[in-house]
Amino acid sequence: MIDNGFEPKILAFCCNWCSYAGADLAGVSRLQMPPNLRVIRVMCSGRVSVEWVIKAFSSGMDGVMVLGCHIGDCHYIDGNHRTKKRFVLLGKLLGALGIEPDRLCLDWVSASEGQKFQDVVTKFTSRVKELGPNPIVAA
Amino acid sequence: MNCDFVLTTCPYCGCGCNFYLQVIDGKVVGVVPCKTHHVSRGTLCIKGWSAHQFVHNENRITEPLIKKDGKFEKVSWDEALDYTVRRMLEIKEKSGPDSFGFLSSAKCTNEENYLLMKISRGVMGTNNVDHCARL
Amino acid sequence: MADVRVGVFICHCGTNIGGVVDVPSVVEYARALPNVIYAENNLYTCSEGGLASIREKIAEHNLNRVVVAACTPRTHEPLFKNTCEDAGLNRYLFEFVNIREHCSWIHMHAKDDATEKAKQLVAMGVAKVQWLQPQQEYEGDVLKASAVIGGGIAGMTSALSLANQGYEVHLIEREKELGGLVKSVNRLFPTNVDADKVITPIIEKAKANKNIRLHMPAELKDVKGFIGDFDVTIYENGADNVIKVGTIIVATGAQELKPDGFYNYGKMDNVVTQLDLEGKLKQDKKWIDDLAGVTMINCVGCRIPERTYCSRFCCITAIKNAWILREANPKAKVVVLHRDLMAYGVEFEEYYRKAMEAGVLFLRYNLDKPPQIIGKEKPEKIKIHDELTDSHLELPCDMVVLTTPLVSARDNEAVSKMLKVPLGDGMFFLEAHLKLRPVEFATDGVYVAGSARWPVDITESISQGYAAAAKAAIPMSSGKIKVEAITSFVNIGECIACGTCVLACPFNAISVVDTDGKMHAQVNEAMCKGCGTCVATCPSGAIQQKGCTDQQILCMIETLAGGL
Amino acid sequence: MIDKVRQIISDLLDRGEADAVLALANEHGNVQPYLYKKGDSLDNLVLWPKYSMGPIVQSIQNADPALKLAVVVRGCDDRALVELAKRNQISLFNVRIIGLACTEAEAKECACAHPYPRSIDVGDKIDGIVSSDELAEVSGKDYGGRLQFWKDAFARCIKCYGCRNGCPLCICEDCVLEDDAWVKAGEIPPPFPIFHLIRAYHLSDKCVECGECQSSCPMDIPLTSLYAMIREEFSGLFDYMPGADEDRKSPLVTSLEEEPIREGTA
Repeated sequence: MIDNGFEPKILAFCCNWCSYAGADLAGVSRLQMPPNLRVIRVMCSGRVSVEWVIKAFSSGMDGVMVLGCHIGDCHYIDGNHRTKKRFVLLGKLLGALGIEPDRLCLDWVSASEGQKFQDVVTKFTSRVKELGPNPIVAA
Repeated sequence: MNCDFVLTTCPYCGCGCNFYLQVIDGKVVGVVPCKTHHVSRGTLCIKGWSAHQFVHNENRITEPLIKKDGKFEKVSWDEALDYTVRRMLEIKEKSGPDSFGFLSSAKCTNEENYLLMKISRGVMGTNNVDHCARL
Repeated sequence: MADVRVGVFICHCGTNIGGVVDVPSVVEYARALPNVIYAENNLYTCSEGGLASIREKIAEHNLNRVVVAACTPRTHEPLFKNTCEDAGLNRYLFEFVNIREHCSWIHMHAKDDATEKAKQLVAMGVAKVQWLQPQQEYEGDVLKASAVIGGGIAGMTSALSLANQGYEVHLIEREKELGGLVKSVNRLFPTNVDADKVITPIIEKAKANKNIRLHMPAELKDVKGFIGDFDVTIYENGADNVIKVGTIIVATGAQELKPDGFYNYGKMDNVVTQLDLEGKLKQDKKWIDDLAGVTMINCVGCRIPERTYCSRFCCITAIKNAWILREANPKAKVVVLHRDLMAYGVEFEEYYRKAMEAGVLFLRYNLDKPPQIIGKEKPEKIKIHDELTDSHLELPCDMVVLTTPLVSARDNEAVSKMLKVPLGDGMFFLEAHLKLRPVEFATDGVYVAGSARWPVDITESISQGYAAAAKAAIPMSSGKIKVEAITSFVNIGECIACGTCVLACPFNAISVVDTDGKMHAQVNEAMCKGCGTCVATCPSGAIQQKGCTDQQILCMIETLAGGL
Repeated sequence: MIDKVRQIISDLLDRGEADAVLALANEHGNVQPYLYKKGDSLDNLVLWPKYSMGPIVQSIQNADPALKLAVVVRGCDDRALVELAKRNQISLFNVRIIGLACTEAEAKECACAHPYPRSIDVGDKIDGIVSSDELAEVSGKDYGGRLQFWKDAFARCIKCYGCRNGCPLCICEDCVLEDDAWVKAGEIPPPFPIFHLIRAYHLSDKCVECGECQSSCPMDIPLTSLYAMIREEFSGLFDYMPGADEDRKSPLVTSLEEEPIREGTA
C-alpha cells in the first residue's frame, strides 16, 4: 500500500444474498482489510441506482464499489444483469466526463467467497489511493 | 380542437425574452422559446420557462378580497378601492408619508409603473418606491 | 421529521466488538446524533438481558425508532425486529448496523480506525432510521388446491401425498395414460421387480382418490396469477378449461435421448437403446436363446462437449439388462463397454458384483478409439479396443444396445415461459437453490420434482415427489401467505406509465393500469420479491421500495460524505 | 424543397387523410410551430429553424387522441416520436410522418450523425457529421483535461432547466433534479457533476441527437458534444440506436439474454 498519507473514502453497495454474505464470511474468517470501506446493504445489486453512485462521487467519495451475485446466481433470477449493464455504462460516462473509471468497481462476490471480498476491497482501496483524492471535489 | 402558438414577452424581468405560449382549446399548456427572437434566441431562464404556470393556477387571486374577522371575503371593486384609500390616508395622517413603501411589478406596463411612482411621490409624499425587475 | 425519537443499542458482543471498538465512545458519539433520545451499550444485545433492555427503553423513553449496532442483520435482524414488535413498535422502524463482521473482526490491528468507522456506520444507520415508515405486511389467501403437471411417478407421488392430506389436486397428464417413463420399463433395479407391479397400483390409487381430479389427456396452455391464486388454463376434450389453484408442482419428467448419428442408430437393425430393449424384454424372451453376443455401449450422447452431464443411473440400467440377458442365455457373450461405471451406494455396488459373477464382461473404452460394429444390415461382430491391455478384441455380437442419457422434455421451454421459471443446463428446470431449496423455484408457490429438474431414478423421483408435496402443503395448510414489507410501491401522481419498470421486473409483478383516468404502474405485492430492480430503472423515482427508498439511502451517503 | 412540402400538406388536408398538419410558419417575422387545418394558407410555411416536434405532438394527442395528425419531421423528431411511443407517451397510430432530410448546413448546425428520418418524403439523404472539432478537442484530452473542460463549462450553468425543458425525451412528471434530496434548491451552479451526469445517464438510452439541449442553453454549454460522447459510449456497449425501432426495448432494462453487452467491452 503506497502510504502518501491520503486515506480514501470508499463506499460499497452490497447485495444481501451474495456480496454482503461474502463480507460477513470475510469477517468470520478474520480476514483483515483496510478500514476505508463503508458498506450499504441492499436486497439486490439491481436496486443500486446509478444516480446514487453519481451522488456519491458528487459528494466527495473517492471510490465506489457495486458488488453483486455472479451472473446466473442472482437470488432474483436476473436482477444483476441490469446492474452489469448500468455500471459498465456508468464507467464509460465517468470517463467521458474526465473522472477516472477506475474509481468505480463493479464485481461479483458469492456468499462463499470471503477471500475474494478481501482481495477485491484491498486491491480497490490501494488503486484509489494511487489515483488520489476525488478530483471533482478537490480544488 | 385547436392549438395556437401565441408570441409574447416574458413578464418577469426587463430582459424582454420572447416565447410562444402553446394554447390548446383556450388553455395555456406550455411554453416554446422563440428561436428567431434576437434577444433570447431560443433560450429562457428558469422564470421564463415557468412564467405561464400562474395563469391557470387555482391559488391565483381573481377578485378583490377584504379580510373580515380573519377570513377573506369577496367584495366589489368600489368597496375595495374606497377601503384602501381611506386606510392609506389614515395611516399617512398617523405615521407620516415615509411609513409607506411602494413596490411595483414587472408584470405591469411601464405606464402603470409610472402611475405608482406618481402616487407614492405626489400623493403620499414618499420616495420609498421600487420595482422587482430592476435588473 | 415529525417527532422522531431514536434509541441506539451498541453491542460489545463480549470482546468480539468491544475488544477492538471503543464501544462507550461510540455510545457517547451516538447520543449527539439527530433525534437520538437514548443510547446505551450492552455486553450481549441479543441475550435475554439485552432484549429486555430494548423493550424497557422503548416504553420508558417512548422511542419510535430503534438502531442496533452489533453483528450481521442476516442472522440477528429477525430477533431484534420481533423484540421491537413485542414492545409495541412497528418492526419496520428498525435499522441494523454491522460493526462486527464488517468492522471489529476485520480491523483488529487498527482499533482507532475501527472505532471511527463504527461511529460513522452508526451515524449512517441513525440517518436512515429517521426516514423509515411503519409498514404492514401484505397477507394473501392461499387456495387449498394444487395443480400437478405430469402424471409420471413423481407427479403421482405428489398428487397422492397432497390428496391424502385433504387438498384438492388437479393432476394434468398430456398422454392418454398415467405412469410416464416407468410404463415402458420391464424390470426395476436393484430388486429386479416387474415394473408394472410397482407402477400399476400407484396409478389405480391415483385414479381412485376422490381428491384427485384427473385431466387426461390435457395440454397446459397458460398460467396466470401468483402464489395462492393461480389460474391454470389447460386444453382438454377440445376446450380450454381454467383451474384455480394455490400452488403448482412441475413433474413433467424427461425423455430418453434417441442417439441419431451414433453407431448407425436408426440405420442398422438390432442397434437399439436401453428403452427399446426394455420394450422387447417386456414382450417375450424367446429371441434371447439364439443370441450369440450382446454388446452394450454406455455414455452414448453424453459426457461429450454438446451434452456434458452424466445421466446418473443409465449404468445401473445397463447392468440390470446385461444381467437379465446373461441369466436368460448363459452361453451368450454379454459385454458392457463403459467410460466410467456409476454404481454408487450399497445396493448398486452389490448389483454390479452380482452381474460380474453372472459372467457379464465389463470393459473400459475410450472415445478416441470407439468400438466398431461389423455387419451389413445388422451387427455380426464388434471390434473393441481394450484400454487395460491396449489390445483389440473381436467378439461375436448380433445386438448392440446404446445406453443414452435422459434429456429435458421438448416443451420445457414453453412451460418455463408460462410459469416464468428459469431453465438451467441442458434445458432442465432450475431449482431455487441446489441445497437449501432443491424442490422449489425462486417464484413462490411453484415447485418441481422428478426428472424435470434433472435425470433421477424412481426412488429419487418418489422422494422428490413427497418433498415437493410437503413444501406445497406449507402455504396451503396455513391458507395465508405473508409477504415481507420490502416490496415496491408507486406514487401514482409522479408516474407517467412509461412501462420501464414493467420491463425491468424479473418477476412480471408490475403492470400499467388505469385508475379513474390516470394511467400508472401498479405493483402486485404477492408477486413482488422486493429486489428493487424496478426502482433503479425509474428515472423520476415514482416507484420506490419500502425500507430502501432513495431518500433513505441518499441521507446515508450524505452522512458519510459529510462525516469524514 | 418547400413547394414539395406544401404540396404534400395540402393533399393530406384536402383528401382528409389528416385533420391537421403540424409544421412551421413565419408569422410577422418570427418562426413558430403551426397547426395547419384544411383551408389554411400555406404561404407562410417555412422549414427552418427547426423546433422540437415530439412534445408538441404529445400535448396535441393528450388533448385529442383521435385526431388524425400529420407532422413534418426531421430525423431527430422522427426518432423522438419513436422513443415517446415506446414509452406510451404518444401513439403513432394516428400520426402520419412527413419525412424531411436535413441539408449539409442544417446537419452541421447540430453536428448530427443521422440527419434523415426513417422514410424520406422530401430532400435527399446525406452522410451525417461524425465529429465536430469541439468534440475532437474534448475527447483528445486526458482525464484531468476533460474534467477541467467540463468543470469550466458547467460552472456557467444557471440551472434554468432549459436543457431538460427543451429535450423531447425528458418526460418525467416530477424531475429528480428538482428534488431537494438530489439537488439542493438555490445552489447555482448546481453541484458538478450530479445535475448533468444524472440527466446524461437518463438520456443515454433515449438521446436522438436533436441538439435542443444546447439550443435551449442560454449559457452556451457544449451539450451537443457531451451527448455525442454519451451516445458514442452507449452505442459502443450496445447494438442499439434510440429512435430506430419502436419495438426494440432499451438495453438498460432487459436481461443480458435479451440484449447482451458487445463482446470485448465489458
